[in-house]
Amino acid sequence: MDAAFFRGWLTEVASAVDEEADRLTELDSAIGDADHGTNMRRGFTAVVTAVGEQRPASPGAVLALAGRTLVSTVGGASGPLYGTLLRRTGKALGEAPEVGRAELASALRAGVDAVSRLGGAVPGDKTMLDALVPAVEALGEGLDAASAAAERGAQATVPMRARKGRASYLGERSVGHQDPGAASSALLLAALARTGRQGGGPAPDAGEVRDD
Amino acid sequence: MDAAFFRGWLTEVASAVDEEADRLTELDSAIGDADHGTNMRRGFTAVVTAVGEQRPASPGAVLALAGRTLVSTVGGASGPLYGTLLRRTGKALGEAPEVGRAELASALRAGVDAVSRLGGAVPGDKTMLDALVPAVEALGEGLDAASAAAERGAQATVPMRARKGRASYLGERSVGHQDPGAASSALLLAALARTGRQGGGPAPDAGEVRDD
Amino acid sequence: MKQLINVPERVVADALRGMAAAHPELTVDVEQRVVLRGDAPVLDKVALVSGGGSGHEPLHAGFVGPGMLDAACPGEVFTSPVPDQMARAAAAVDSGRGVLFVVKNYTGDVLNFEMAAELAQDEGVQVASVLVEDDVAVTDSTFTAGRRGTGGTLFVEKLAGAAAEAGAPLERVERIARRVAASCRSFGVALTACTTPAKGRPTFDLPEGELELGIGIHGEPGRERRPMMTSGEIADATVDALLADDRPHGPVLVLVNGMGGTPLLELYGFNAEVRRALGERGVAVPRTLVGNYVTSLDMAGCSVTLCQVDEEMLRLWDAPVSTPALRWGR
Amino acid sequence: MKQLINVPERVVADALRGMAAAHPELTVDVEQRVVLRGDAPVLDKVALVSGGGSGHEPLHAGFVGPGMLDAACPGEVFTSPVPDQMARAAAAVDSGRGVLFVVKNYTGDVLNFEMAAELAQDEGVQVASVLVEDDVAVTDSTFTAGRRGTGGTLFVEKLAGAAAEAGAPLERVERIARRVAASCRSFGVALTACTTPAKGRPTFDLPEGELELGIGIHGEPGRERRPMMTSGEIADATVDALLADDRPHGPVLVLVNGMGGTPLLELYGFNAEVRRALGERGVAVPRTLVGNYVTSLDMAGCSVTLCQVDEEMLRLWDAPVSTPALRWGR
Ligand SMILES: Nc1ncnc2c1ncn2[C@@H]1O[C@H](COP(=O)(O)OP(=O)(O)O)[C@@H](O)[C@H]1O
Ligand SMILES: Nc1ncnc2c1ncn2[C@@H]1O[C@H](COP(=O)(O)OP(=O)(O)O)[C@@H](O)[C@H]1O
Ligand SMILES: [Mg+2]
Ligand SMILES: [Mg+2]
Ligand SMILES: [Mg+2]
Ligand SMILES: [Mg+2]
Repeated sequence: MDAAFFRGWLTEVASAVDEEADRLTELDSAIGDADHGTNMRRGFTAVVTAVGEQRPASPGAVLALAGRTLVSTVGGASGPLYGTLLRRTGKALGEAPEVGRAELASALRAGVDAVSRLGGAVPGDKTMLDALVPAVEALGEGLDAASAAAERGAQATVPMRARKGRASYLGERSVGHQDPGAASSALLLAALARTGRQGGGPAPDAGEVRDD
Repeated sequence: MDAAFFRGWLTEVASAVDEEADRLTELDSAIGDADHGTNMRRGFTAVVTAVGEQRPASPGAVLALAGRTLVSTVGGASGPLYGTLLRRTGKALGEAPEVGRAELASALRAGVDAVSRLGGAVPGDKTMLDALVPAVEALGEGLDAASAAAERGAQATVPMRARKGRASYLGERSVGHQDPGAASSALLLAALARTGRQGGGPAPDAGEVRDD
Repeated sequence: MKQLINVPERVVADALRGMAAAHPELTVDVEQRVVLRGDAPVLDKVALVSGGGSGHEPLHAGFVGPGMLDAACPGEVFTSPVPDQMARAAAAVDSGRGVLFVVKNYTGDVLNFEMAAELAQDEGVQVASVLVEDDVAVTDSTFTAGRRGTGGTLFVEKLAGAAAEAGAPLERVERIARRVAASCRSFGVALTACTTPAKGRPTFDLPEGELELGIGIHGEPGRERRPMMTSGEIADATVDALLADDRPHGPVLVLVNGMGGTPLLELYGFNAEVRRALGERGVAVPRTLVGNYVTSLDMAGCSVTLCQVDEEMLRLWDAPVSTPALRWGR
Repeated sequence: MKQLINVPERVVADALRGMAAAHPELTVDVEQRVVLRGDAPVLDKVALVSGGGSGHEPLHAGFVGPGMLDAACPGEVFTSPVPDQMARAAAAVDSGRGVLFVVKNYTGDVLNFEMAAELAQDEGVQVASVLVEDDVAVTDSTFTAGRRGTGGTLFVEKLAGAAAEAGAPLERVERIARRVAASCRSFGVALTACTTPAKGRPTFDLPEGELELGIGIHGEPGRERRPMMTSGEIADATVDALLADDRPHGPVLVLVNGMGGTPLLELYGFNAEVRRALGERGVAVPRTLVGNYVTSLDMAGCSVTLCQVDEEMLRLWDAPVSTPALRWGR
């Protein structure tokens, strides 16, 4: 997977987020402040512009730029958190012009760990981590598996009682709603899987195959 | 008709206004500011208290006190206008302990004229005068006739375009609604007719009969 | 519609108790419904008294204080106060140099203030009155009760108040007030109707996707109903209505006023469009006030008032004022 | 719900253009979304910077000026600003004596201000931060993101701003800010939900005849839904919630704050009940502020903030302030 692959992923995320913005805002409206969709859309639109214009040469540089862009354009909780996710993942990938799935998996783990440290949340708190952590764990089985795990993780937030973020203010009343950040994380992973299937990332569950 | 008769009338008005307050406010809501019912209720409640406590000896004094009380408690357009109506009518009745229908008719005419001078309105402007003027004119035929004329006058304001009061701001949009002040004037006249029929005012169309 | 009240009948009295608690610098007579400067009567100063129906807060009681009103008389919601209130206020604030009544042009206000002036004069208080009639939405004033008094009231009270504070005699304060009143034009727009405590439901029906142009401040419908417009379009329509009535020959003070239910965020955005629209039409704006000043309970919407000024009027505007709702200088 | 806007995406930029037009005494950078005192950096003065999501106006930009904030950074509606804004603001207002960030306790605000502090420090600006977390409706703060910052922010910005204006060094300004933050308790009530421009519909469903107790300022539902209550009952419930959390040992400053859609008439009436409730419970109130200061767009409702004060804090409250939304003294 090279820089183009990651640019493709981010473009894929941007269009998924754009399509699903209303749903994300709707979820955030139930247990938050009704801005998650617009936040994500604003951020990933800016990301696509930034990586398209600056065209960093390496996967690591692409993700680091995307992360910085999110931090500078999103605001809210999701800006620093997703910004950190991508920046740290990018940093972990280093300068290499191409990366394999194992490297991506460990880099993403570093990114997700950084999110957990920054926000002080762990799985079960009803946050994006409930989608991200299982996804990273499933990444060894391929991008589709990771995406499926993220989606399951997002769904699993429905019965949870929030302990972090705005939803936590609601206490028991947060139960019965899906966490918007977990939902957007599932979109990120689904986009990754699609990118893998399309352009030339590793074929589903194809092990260390590197192409593109 | 003596002081008790006029106290009776005012009490009758107060209870009619109390019952119809919501309708008056509803009418005022369509083409005004939704306070005519509360204004009238506040005013006539105070009037009943005042005349009950002070018990002026003559019809003229009862009405003058009622008028002053309306001025001091109602506010809005209807306060000074109804206040003037009763005050001037009372003044015209003078000190006599009893008055006949002819005297009442001419005193009321003086009161209505004062309302017209004070507010600058004439019949056709879609105001209380559209009920009051025909009522005064019909008073020669008895209280019931006056009441019926007032009611017809109030109904006749529906198709009018307002030229005075708040409703005038609406221009054409005032057409199709009954004027709240005309409606309350009809209540005043209906109460007068009822008082006549009950306690001992002149029997309907009974000419100069004085009793009570 | 839900309201933060006890019972409708007590709304005005409760608000006055709350004002008394919040503003020890004012003398609030809850029983008689009069709000006075705490230091009234001010020695050797012409006094300004205004009043009107409640529901337009901070107008008028929020404008009582040095540099503006000496007294305000709040009536019931959307109902002119009674003459006794104004007469009592006039007696309380008169220092012997006379009292100016600032009256918004509504039948009720005009009649009650007229009666009050008689009462006060009977008691030896010299009284002059100025009528504010600035709402250009009322066009054919011969076939109506005449133009309504709305946002221009703030300018009349501020500028005449500054003149009085500076020691001008009654005749001059009155002349300035008249000049300001004649220089003011207002136009209002509603996105929703308001809800009076007594009625408990919106005073008229204004569906999604529509607005009213040319509304007053008493929950009455406006001159015209239109499909919903953007902030920029509303600014253009408003400024056009104002300039069509009277094209200012000089700079204007601008009041971008919220009707009570419109967030300040939106009002400031609207101000940007008003300023653009005025700029495009060549009107200079030395001062702007943005906020909820002459409201209509919880109505969503706005009004714009232009007050054409000369040097002297601008100085009077800039003069110190110290009231609950308007405060600067010194 | 109808809004006085152009398009949702431009709401914040439009509002900033409108602020710039109305307030020549401020420097408004519409592009970078920073509002500064026009005379910044003020020589030899510790600077105060705050910011947060838009939709709470006049907070924070309306509190920029002598005696209060040096800069405010408005984010998107209900979305914390980004670190670049605060870092840029810090650089613009720093006179060399350091900058205090006033941060409301929300995950987004905390994280973005943290990143901003790093950026600013990288550029040689000395930065301290104070967290406002005054909302007693958030009870079990170990299982939540902690208490929300609401009305107490106004007191922190005012009192710390006065200390900075008086020349206190950063460490002292920070200490005072912390003391004020620790002395503030707030509780809010919603009668209606608010409508964000992006969503265009109320953020939650609050039927006639019901209200929410313990709401925040971001359109989130509250701690508890109850059948509609009178103003007096709401005051009792609110004051009880505040005193149950912390019984003041001395006098308190009171902010009776409107959420944006509640008429001032009702707010003043509510203040009467709050004062009664405090009086009945033996709490003395030397100063009260009534108005829409920390809002939630067009939400109907109110919040009460108590800020326990000593002599010094009272002096800082009374010190002159000159901002668009809060102005007195001098
Ligand atoms: N402490 C945290 N750790 C991890 N994720 C968090 C944390 N706080 C909030 N989030 C995530 O952020 C999402 C909300 O993002 P967004 O709505 O954009 O920001 P905000 O809450 O500031 O409005 C939540 O749904 C949750 O998934
Ligand atoms: N100039 C006038 N002359 C006669 N009657 C008037 C005039 N102006 C208003 N009215 C009457 O007053 C009524 C309104 O009374 P009310 O609602 O109590 O006062 P306000 O209009 O001040 O709210 C109108 O319906 C009309 O009948
Ligand atoms: Mg959110
Ligand atoms: Mg009326
Ligand atoms: Mg009225
Ligand atoms: Mg947010």
